[in-house]
Amino acid sequence: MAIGETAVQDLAKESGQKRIVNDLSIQVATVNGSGSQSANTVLLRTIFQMGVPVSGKNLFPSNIAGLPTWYTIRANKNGYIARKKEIDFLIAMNPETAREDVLALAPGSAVLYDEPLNLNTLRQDLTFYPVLYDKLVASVTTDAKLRKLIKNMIYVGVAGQVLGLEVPEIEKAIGKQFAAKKKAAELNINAARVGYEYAASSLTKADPYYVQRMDANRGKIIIDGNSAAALGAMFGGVTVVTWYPITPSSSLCETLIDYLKEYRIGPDGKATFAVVQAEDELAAVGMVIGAGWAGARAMTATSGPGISLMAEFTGLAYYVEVPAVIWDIQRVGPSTGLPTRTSQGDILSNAYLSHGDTKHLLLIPASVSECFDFAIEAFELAERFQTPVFVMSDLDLGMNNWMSDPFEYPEKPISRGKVLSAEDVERLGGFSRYKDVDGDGIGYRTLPGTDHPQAAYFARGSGHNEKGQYSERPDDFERNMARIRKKFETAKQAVPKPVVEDAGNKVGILAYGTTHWAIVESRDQLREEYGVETDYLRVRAFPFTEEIEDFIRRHEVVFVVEQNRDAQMLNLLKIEFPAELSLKLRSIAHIHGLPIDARSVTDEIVGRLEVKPAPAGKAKAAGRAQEQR
Amino acid sequence: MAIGETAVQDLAKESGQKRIVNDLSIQVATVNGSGSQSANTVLLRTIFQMGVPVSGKNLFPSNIAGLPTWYTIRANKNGYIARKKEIDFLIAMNPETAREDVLALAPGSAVLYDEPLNLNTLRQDLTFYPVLYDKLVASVTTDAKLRKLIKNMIYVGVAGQVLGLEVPEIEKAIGKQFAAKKKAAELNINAARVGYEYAASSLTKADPYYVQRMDANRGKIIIDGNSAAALGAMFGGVTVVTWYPITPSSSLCETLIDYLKEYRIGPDGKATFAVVQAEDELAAVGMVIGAGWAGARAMTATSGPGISLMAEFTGLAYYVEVPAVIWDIQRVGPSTGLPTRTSQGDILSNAYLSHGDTKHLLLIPASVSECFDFAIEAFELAERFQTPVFVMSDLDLGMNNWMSDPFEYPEKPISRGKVLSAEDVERLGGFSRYKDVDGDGIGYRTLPGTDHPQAAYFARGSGHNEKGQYSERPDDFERNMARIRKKFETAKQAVPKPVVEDAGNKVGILAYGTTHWAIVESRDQLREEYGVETDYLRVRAFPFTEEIEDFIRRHEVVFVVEQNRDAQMLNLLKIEFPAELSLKLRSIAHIHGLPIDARSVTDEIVGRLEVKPAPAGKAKAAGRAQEQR
Amino acid sequence: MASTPTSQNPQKTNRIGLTVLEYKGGKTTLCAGCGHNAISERIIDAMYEMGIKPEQVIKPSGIGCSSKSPAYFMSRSHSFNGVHGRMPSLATGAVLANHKLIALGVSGDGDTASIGIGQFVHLMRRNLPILYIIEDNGVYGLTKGQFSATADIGSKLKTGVVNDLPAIDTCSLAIMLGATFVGRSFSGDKKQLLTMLKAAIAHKGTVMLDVISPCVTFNDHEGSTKSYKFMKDHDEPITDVNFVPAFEEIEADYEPGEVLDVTMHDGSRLKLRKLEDDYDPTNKAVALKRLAESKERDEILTGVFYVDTKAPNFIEMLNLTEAPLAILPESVVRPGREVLEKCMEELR
Amino acid sequence: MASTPTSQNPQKTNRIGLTVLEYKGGKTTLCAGCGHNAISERIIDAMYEMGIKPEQVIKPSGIGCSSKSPAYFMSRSHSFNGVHGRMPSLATGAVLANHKLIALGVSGDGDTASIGIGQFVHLMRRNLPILYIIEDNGVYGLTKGQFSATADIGSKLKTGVVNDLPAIDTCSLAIMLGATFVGRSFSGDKKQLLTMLKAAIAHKGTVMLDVISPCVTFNDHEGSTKSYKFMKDHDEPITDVNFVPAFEEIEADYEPGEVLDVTMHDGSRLKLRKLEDDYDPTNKAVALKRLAESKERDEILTGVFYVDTKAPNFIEMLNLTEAPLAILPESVVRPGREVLEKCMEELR
Ligand SMILES: Cc1ncc(C[n+]2csc(CCOP(=O)(O)OP(=O)(O)O)c2C)c(N)n1
Ligand SMILES: Cc1ncc(C[n+]2csc(CCOP(=O)(O)OP(=O)(O)O)c2C)c(N)n1
Ligand code: SF4
Ligand code: SF4
Ligand SMILES: [Mg+2]
Ligand SMILES: [Mg+2]
Repeated sequence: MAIGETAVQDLAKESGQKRIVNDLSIQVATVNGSGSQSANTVLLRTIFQMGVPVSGKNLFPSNIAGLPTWYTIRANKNGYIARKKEIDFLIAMNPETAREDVLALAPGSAVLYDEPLNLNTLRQDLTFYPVLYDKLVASVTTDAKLRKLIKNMIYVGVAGQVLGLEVPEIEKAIGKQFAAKKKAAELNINAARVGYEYAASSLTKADPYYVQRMDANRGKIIIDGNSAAALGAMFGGVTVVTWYPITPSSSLCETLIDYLKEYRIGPDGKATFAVVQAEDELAAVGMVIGAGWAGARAMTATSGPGISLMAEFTGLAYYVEVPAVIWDIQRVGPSTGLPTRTSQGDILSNAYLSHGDTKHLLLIPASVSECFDFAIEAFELAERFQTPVFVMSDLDLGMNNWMSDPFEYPEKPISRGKVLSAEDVERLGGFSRYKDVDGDGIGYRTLPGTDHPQAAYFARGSGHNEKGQYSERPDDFERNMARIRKKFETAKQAVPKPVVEDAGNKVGILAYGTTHWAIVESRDQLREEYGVETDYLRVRAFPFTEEIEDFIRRHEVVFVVEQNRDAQMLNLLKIEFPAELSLKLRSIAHIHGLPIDARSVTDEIVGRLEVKPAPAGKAKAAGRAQEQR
Repeated sequence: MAIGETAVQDLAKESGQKRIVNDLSIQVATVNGSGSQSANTVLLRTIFQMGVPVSGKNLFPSNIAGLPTWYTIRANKNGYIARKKEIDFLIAMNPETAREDVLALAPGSAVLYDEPLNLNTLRQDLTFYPVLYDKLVASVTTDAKLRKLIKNMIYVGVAGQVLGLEVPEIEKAIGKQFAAKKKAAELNINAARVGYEYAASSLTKADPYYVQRMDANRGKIIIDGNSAAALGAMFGGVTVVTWYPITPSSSLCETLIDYLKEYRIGPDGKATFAVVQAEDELAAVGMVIGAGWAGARAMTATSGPGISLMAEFTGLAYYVEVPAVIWDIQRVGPSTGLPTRTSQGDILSNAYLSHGDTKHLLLIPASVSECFDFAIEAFELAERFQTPVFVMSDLDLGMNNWMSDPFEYPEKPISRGKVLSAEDVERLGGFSRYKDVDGDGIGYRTLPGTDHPQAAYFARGSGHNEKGQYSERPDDFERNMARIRKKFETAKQAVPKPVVEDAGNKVGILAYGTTHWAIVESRDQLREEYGVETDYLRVRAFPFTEEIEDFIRRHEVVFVVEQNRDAQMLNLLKIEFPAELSLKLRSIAHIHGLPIDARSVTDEIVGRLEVKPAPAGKAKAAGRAQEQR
Repeated sequence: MASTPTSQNPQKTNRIGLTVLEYKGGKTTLCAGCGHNAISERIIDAMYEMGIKPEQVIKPSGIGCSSKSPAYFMSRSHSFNGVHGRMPSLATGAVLANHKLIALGVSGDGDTASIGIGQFVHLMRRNLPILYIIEDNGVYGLTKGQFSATADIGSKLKTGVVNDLPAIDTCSLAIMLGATFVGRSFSGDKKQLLTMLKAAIAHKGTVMLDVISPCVTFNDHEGSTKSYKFMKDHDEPITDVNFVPAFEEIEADYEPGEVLDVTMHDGSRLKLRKLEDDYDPTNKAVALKRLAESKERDEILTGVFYVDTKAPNFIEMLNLTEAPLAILPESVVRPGREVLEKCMEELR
Repeated sequence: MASTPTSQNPQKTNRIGLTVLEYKGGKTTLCAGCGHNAISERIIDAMYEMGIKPEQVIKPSGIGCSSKSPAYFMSRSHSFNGVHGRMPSLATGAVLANHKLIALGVSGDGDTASIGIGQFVHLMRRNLPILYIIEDNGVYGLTKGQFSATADIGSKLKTGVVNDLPAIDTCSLAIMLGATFVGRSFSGDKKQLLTMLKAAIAHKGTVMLDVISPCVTFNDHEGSTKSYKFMKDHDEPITDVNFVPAFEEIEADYEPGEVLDVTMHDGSRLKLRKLEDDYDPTNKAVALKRLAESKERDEILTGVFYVDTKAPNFIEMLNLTEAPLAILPESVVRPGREVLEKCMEELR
C-alpha cells in the first residue's frame, strides 16, 4: 500500500489552509437496509484503532428499509463524545436527502458525493469531492447483488484517503468486521483500496480536517449499552430472562441470549438459565415476578409502551415485595412516539408506576460501563429490598457504540438478601414474612419448595398482616405500608451515590444518564468561552441520597438538564426534597429525539445567567452574575 | 300504633340523664349476605324522613357472604355527615365480633344485642338492651328461610322504640324499600312492629340518645355517588359505555344501564346508546377511545387496578388527542389492596398516567351533586380539549348513601368541541388536524364518515406533523408536544374552579373529594374548641387554577389534607407551583381504608400549630401561633 | 401517484363514478416485495370494484409493518394506527359510534396472535361487523424478524433459530369463537384474494381473513413456512371462491350440488365450489376437523372455510338505533327536565 | 380444624406418612355450598392419596372467589394470589425458577376466559408442566354475578339478563393450542374429579381441567347452564376415567380394546374406557369435532378429552439443567474472570 501512504502525504501538503486535527464530525447520509452499517463501523473502528477518541451515533427511521438514515462519527482529541450539531465532513449517499443535507452544512465543510448528483453546484462555500461510484464499483465486482455493499466500502476508502486514515488500520477494521467471512473481507478490503487510490490519484485535499494517530485508546473497548447490560446481567447471575421485542430494547435480550448460550451452559450440556420470548409485556413482567418469588434472578427489558403495560404488575411486586429487574431503554413517547429516537421521558412515570401509593428504585446509567455495573447492582438491590428495580437506560446509550475502559469483574459476592432456609425456619420456630425484624423495613422471606412445614407463607396483592394472612384491619394496612416506605428510606444508603465535582462555585449543574456527555463538554465551553465556572452532580439513582440535597444547598442556582418535555427529574427533586431547595432549581429540558448536544446547554445557561463571552476567555465574575428566573 | 307512641314517651320519661338529641352514631355490626342491608336502609331513611341530617356508611369485606360487616349511621343536627370515630349506639348482630365491638365502645354508649350472647357481662359502663330474637322471630314467621331477614327488621323496631323513631316513618321507609313486593313489605312492617312493641314493653330507656323530628331535609334526596354519576352521564348525552366489573365502580355502570334502558330508548324502540361489558380494562378503554375518535360521547368506569391497565391506551388518547371519560372510583391500593375500602390514592398516578411526557385533566367531586355535574362536565371538557378526562371519585362517595339537594338540569347545551363538517372542510379547502389555528393549542378534527374527499386525516400514536402525517422530524415533534402542553394551559380557564372560604386568616386548609366532609366539621371544632380560625380551599380539578395559587400565597401555612400515604396532592402542588409556595404546605395524609374523620384532622392540626384548648372556647391568638414544620 | 400499482385501468370509473386512483394511499415505506404491499393493492381493487365510497371506510390497525399499511391505500378514508395488539377494541368502539361505516381492520400475526390474541378472541365472539385482515408472515417484521405465534413448529429463522412452539391457527380459532365469515388466502394469489375481499365487504358480521403475506426481509428463506416458495408448494384450496355483487347480473351457474350458493346481506352472492365433497363451509365441526387435519398433512388450506349469514351481529344484539350514535342530536341524547324531576322524586 | 371436610380418615397416613389434616388450609370464606369448596376438598384428597409433599407444591392463582380458594387448602404449600387474569405468567416464571415443584394453578372462568384468555392461550402453547384448574361457574362471583366468557349463549342471570354471546370452550381451545392433558369435570362428581386430579398430578406437561363449579349465590337458578341441576341433567361423560398410581399394583384389567391404557411419566397408568366407540382421546381433530358437536346437542361432555404423554414440555424445550435455577450457586451462575477478559478482548 506504499502508494497510498505517500498519496496521503501529498494530498496533505497540497491543502493550503490551517489543519484541524482530530476534531471533526463525519456524517454518512444514506438509507437503511443499504448495508452501510458495516462500512460506518469500519470508519469508526479505524479512527478508534488510531488512538483517537471517537463515538458513533446512528439516526435511523422506524421502518426496515429505504428511508433516510444518518450515521454520525465524532472524533475529538479532548475526548468529547456527545453529539455535535455541526457536520464537518458529509458523505452524501442518499439522493433523496442530499440537497437538504448539503444546504444544512456550515461553510467550510467537506462533501463526498456521487458525481452524477452534481451537488457541487449547490454551494460555493464548501469543499466537494466527487466520486464515480459506478465506475469504481465495476472495477471491484460484476456481481449486481454486491454493488450496494461495495459502494459503501468505497466511500470508506475515499474518506480514508482524504482524512488521512491509516490503511493498515482500515484493513484491520474490515478484517474484524468480516471476521467469519474471509472472502467478504478480501472483497471489502479491495473495495476500500480502490476508493483510497481513486482519491489519491483524482482528488485534491481542500478541507482542513485530518485524523492523526494519538494514544488515547490504549486497552479500551467499543461496545453498545445494551450489550454491556447483557454482559452485566450474565455476570450478575441472571437465571430467568423474559422479553417481548421492542425497539430499542430488543438487542439487549438478543445479545444476552448469545452470551448465555456461550458461557452459561453447564458441564451437563444443559442451560443454567431460561429465556422466554413472552406474548407481551404483561406476561414478560408477570413471569419475572413469578420467577423472583420462586427465587430466580429474573429480569426483562422493554421501552415506554411496555412499561405502561407493566404498571399493574409492578404494583403487585411492590406490595407483595418480590424482586424484579426491569430495564427501560427509553425512547421518545408519549405512546408510540418516535420509536427510534432517544429520550429521558419515563423518569417520573417509572418512579411512581402503578395505582395507589408506590415508589420504585431507579438506577440511571450514563455509560456502557455503568450499564455493566448496574446490571449486576440491580439484582443485588432487587433481592436485598425485595422490590422492583428499574434501570433507566436510553436509545442513545443502549444502541450506539461507545468507547470505554474494559469492565471490571464484580468483586462483591452475590447476595440473595434475607432468605430463610429450612434450618433457619426450624431454629426460629416459624417466621413472619412481613415483620420488620431488623428495623430496616425489610422482612425475611422463604422460597417455595423450602422443606419445612412452617416455611410457606401466602403471597397476595390484597391486604395482609405481618404473617401475610389476609387482613382488612386499618392498623395492619397502615403499619405494613409504613414499613414498605421505610425500605425506601433504607435504600438511600444502598443505591449508587451521585458523581460530584464540586469546587465551591455558585452555579451547579445537575444531570443524569446520557445527558452527562453534553455536560462535560458544556462545562468546558462555559469556562473557556465565558469564564463561567460550574460544579456538577450526576444523579445515578432514585431514591435520592443526601449528597444530592447537600449539593443543591451549597449552590445558589442549580441547572437541571434533561431530555424530556416536562422536567421530570426536576419534578422528582421538588417532591422529594424540602421546598427551600426547589427555589434553586432551574430547568433545561428539551425533547426532539436527537441526543442532547453541549452547545445548546451552554447557550441556554449563559442566556439564563446573562453573561457575555469572555474577551480573554476568562471573566470569573460571570460565575456570580445575577441569573434570570 | 298508639301503644307504640305512648310507649316511647314513657321510655323517654324514665331515662334520668340529660338527653342528647339528634347527635348520635349508630353502628350495626353484622355479617355480609345476611340481608341486613335493607334493614339498615330503613333505619337511615326513617331518620332522613324525620328531617334529621343523616349519612350511612357501609364497611363491608371483600367477599360475598359470612364475613363481618359494619354499617354506621350518623344523625347530626348540625349537618355533619363525615364518619365519626365514636359509636354511640351499637346493634350487635355478629357473634364473631360482638366482644371486640363492645369493648371498643366509649363509656355511656348503648348496646342492642341478642340475649344469649350475654354481652352485658362484658362491661358495666354501657347501657345494654337484650333482645330475644328467636322468640320474637317465631311470632312473626315460621318460614325458616325468612328468619334471618325478619331478625334484621326486628332490630329496626327495637332501635326505633329506644331512639324515638316515628313509626309511620318506619313504615313508610319499609314500604319504599319493598316497593315492588307488597307481601314482603307487610311481613317486614309486622316484624318492625313486633320489635317496637317488645322494646316498649320489656326495655327501659337508659341511654341519652334521641332522634327527634327536625325540618332540615325538605326536598332533599338520598343517593349514592355512583348512581348520581350514572344520572349525570345520561343527561350528559353519553352514547357509548364500556366497563369491566370492579368494586367499587361496578354499580356506576349497572345503574347507568338501568337508567339508559328506561329513558334512552328511542321512539323506534331502539337504543340511542351502546353498553359493552368488555373482556378487561384494556379493551374497555380501547373501545372508549375508538368511539371517541369516531364521534361518540364515550366513557368507562373502573378503579385502581383498571387504571393501571389503561396506562398505555391513555397515552395514545393523549397524544392522538381523542376525547375519553374515565371514572376512577378509588379504592385502597397498591395492587388489589383493600378492594372494599376507600382512598384518594390514584391522584398522582392518574395525573401523569402513561410513559413519556403526559398530563391529564382530573375532575374531583366531593358530593353526589358534583358526581352528577362532573359527569356532564367531563364530556364537555374531553370533547373541547380532545383528551382523556379522569373523574376521581372514591368508594365512600360512590357506594355510600348521601343526602343532597335535588340535582339541577344542565342549562348549558351540549357542545361537541372543534369538529369540522363536510361543509366546513369544503369552505376551508382542507384542514390541518394538529394545527393551532386559534392559539389555544386545540386543533380542529373531523369525524370518520364526514362526506368530503379532504375530510380524512390519519390518526396515529407515532410522531406526526400538523397534518397528521408521519414525521420523525425533531422540529415537528417538539412543536406538536408544545402545542399539546398549551392545551393544558388553556384548560386552566375551563375546569371547575376551587371552592374557597377565605376570611383572611393565617391558617389555610386545602382538601379535595370526600375529605371535604371531615374538614367542614374539623374547622368548627378548631374554632369552637381551640379558637383557631381557618380558611378553606377545596380543589375540584387538575390543572390547578390561579385561585389555588392565590390562596396559598395569601396564607402563612396551608394544611393539605388527603387520604393516601404519600401526600399525592401536595406533591402535585409542589410540581405545578413555584417553589416559594411549597414552603407553606404541610401534609396531613393517612390511609387505612376508613373514611377520614374530623377529630383526627383537628388533633393533627392543633398538634402542628401547638395550640391549647381555648378556655372560653375563643383564643383567636392561636390562629397566629408559631407552627411546627 | 398511486402508492400501489393496481391491475385497474386508471381512466375507468366504477359504479359510483370514482377512478381507482381515488382509492390510492401514500407511498409505501415497506420493503420492496413485501406481501403486505400486494394485499394493499387487492384492497384497493376490491373497494374500487365494489364501488365503496372511501369516506365510508375506516381503517383501524395495530402496530407493525402490516399495521402501517393502511397509510398506503385509500387516503380518503379515516385511519387509526393505535397501539400494539389492541386494534379490536379501537375498532369495536368506532363501529359502535358509527355502525354505518365499513370497518377494515388491519393487523399482523404478532399484533393479533401474540400480544393481541385476547382482544382477537373477544372480537370474534361478538360478531362485530368488521373485515379483520391478518397480514400473516409468521414473524415480527418491524422489530426485525423474531417468531410470532403463527410461526409453524419447526420453522427456521435466518439466524438458524428453530421455533418449537405450536402455531396458533387463527382461522380455527375464529370459527370456534363465533366469527361468521372465515377464510385464508395468500398475498400472491391475486384472483382468490380479490374475490374473497369483495365477498367479505358484502358480509355484515365478523369476517376474519388470514392472508399469508411473506416477509421478504426476515422470513422468505429456506426453512420458513411463510415464504413465497413454501406457499407455492403447499397452498391447498378447499373451496373455489366466486362472487357476484348485487349490482351485477348473475352469470351462468354451476351444476347445483357441487356449489354452495350463499346470498349475502346486500343481496350479492358468494359461490363456493367445494374441492372436497365431504367438506361443508356451513358446518363448524367439519371445518374445525378439516383444519386440524391439514396441520398433520402440512398443507396450507386456503379459501373460505366457514360462512354464516344468519347469526345476529353485534349491532343487532345491541338493538342500536338506525342513525349513528356519533351524530345523534342533543334532543335525542339528553332526556327532558321532566325525566330528571321524576328521577329526583324517586330518590326522596 | 380442617378448612374443608374430606372423605378421608383423619388418623390414616399416606405413603409419605402424612395425615390428610396436613393437607388442610384455612377456613373458607366462600359461600356455603359454593362448588369451589368441593373442588378444594378433592384437591386435598388427590394430593393426600398421591402422597405429594405439600412443601413441593405451589399454588399460583388470579383474582376471584375461585382464585381465593388456594387459601383454603394445603397451607403448607406456597401460594401466590396475584392479579386478575395473569396467573399463567406468574406460574410460568415460578416453574422456570424451580421446575422441581408441582404447580397447581387455580383460576376462574372470568379470570381465565375473559381478562385472562391471552395468557391462557400462550401458556397452553408452551406445554408448561402445570395443573391448570378453571373453577367454572359462568359468572364473576366476586363482583356479584355478571356473565363471564364461558356463560352459554341464552343463559339467564337472576336479574333476567340474557347472554347473547357464544361461550368460549376452554377445553377445545386448550386442545387446539397444545395442552397435553385436557378434560372437564364437575365439582359435584367426587369420583370423576378425584380420579382426574390424581392422573393430572402424574402428568408432566400442561393439564387443563375445566371444572364446572356452581355459584350458589349468583348462578344456580333456573335458566343457568352452570347450576347443580343443569349439570345433573346434561352431564355427558365421554370417557370413564380410571387411574392407577405407580406405587399401587395394577388391579384386574378391562378387556383390551375398549380401554385406552396410558402410561404416565411417573409410571402410573391412566385408563380411559371410551363411552363412544368412535371417540379417540389421542386424536385432536376427533376431539375438537366431538366437542363442537356437543354444543349443538347441548350436552356437557365430561371426562378426559385428550391426552398426549409424548410431546416435550417447556422445561425440556428450554433444556434446563437438573437443579432448580432458583438455587444455583454463584460458582455456576457467575462465569469466571477469564470469561470477562475474553469478552473484553473481543471488543477491542
Ligand atoms: C406494547 C408494545 N410492545 C412492543 C412493540 C414493538 N413492536 C412493534 S411492531 C411489533 C411486532 C409486529 O409484528 P406483526 O404484527 O407480525 O407485524 P409485521 O411487522 O410482521 O407486519 C412489535 C413487537 C410495540 N410497538 N408496542
Ligand atoms: C384488573 C382487575 N379488574 C377487575 C377486577 C375485579 N374482579 C375481581 S374478581 C373478578 C371476576 C372473578 O370472576 P371469576 O374469575 O369467574 O371468579 P369467581 O369469583 O366466579 O370464582 C373481577 C372482575 C380486579 N380485581 N382486577
Ligand atoms: S420487514 Fe418484512 S414485513 Fe416489514 S416491510 Fe419488510 S418485508 Fe414487509
Ligand atoms: S359468590 Fe358464588 S363463586 Fe363466590 S363464593 Fe359465593 S357461591 Fe362461590
Ligand atoms: Mg408479522
Ligand atoms: Mg366465575
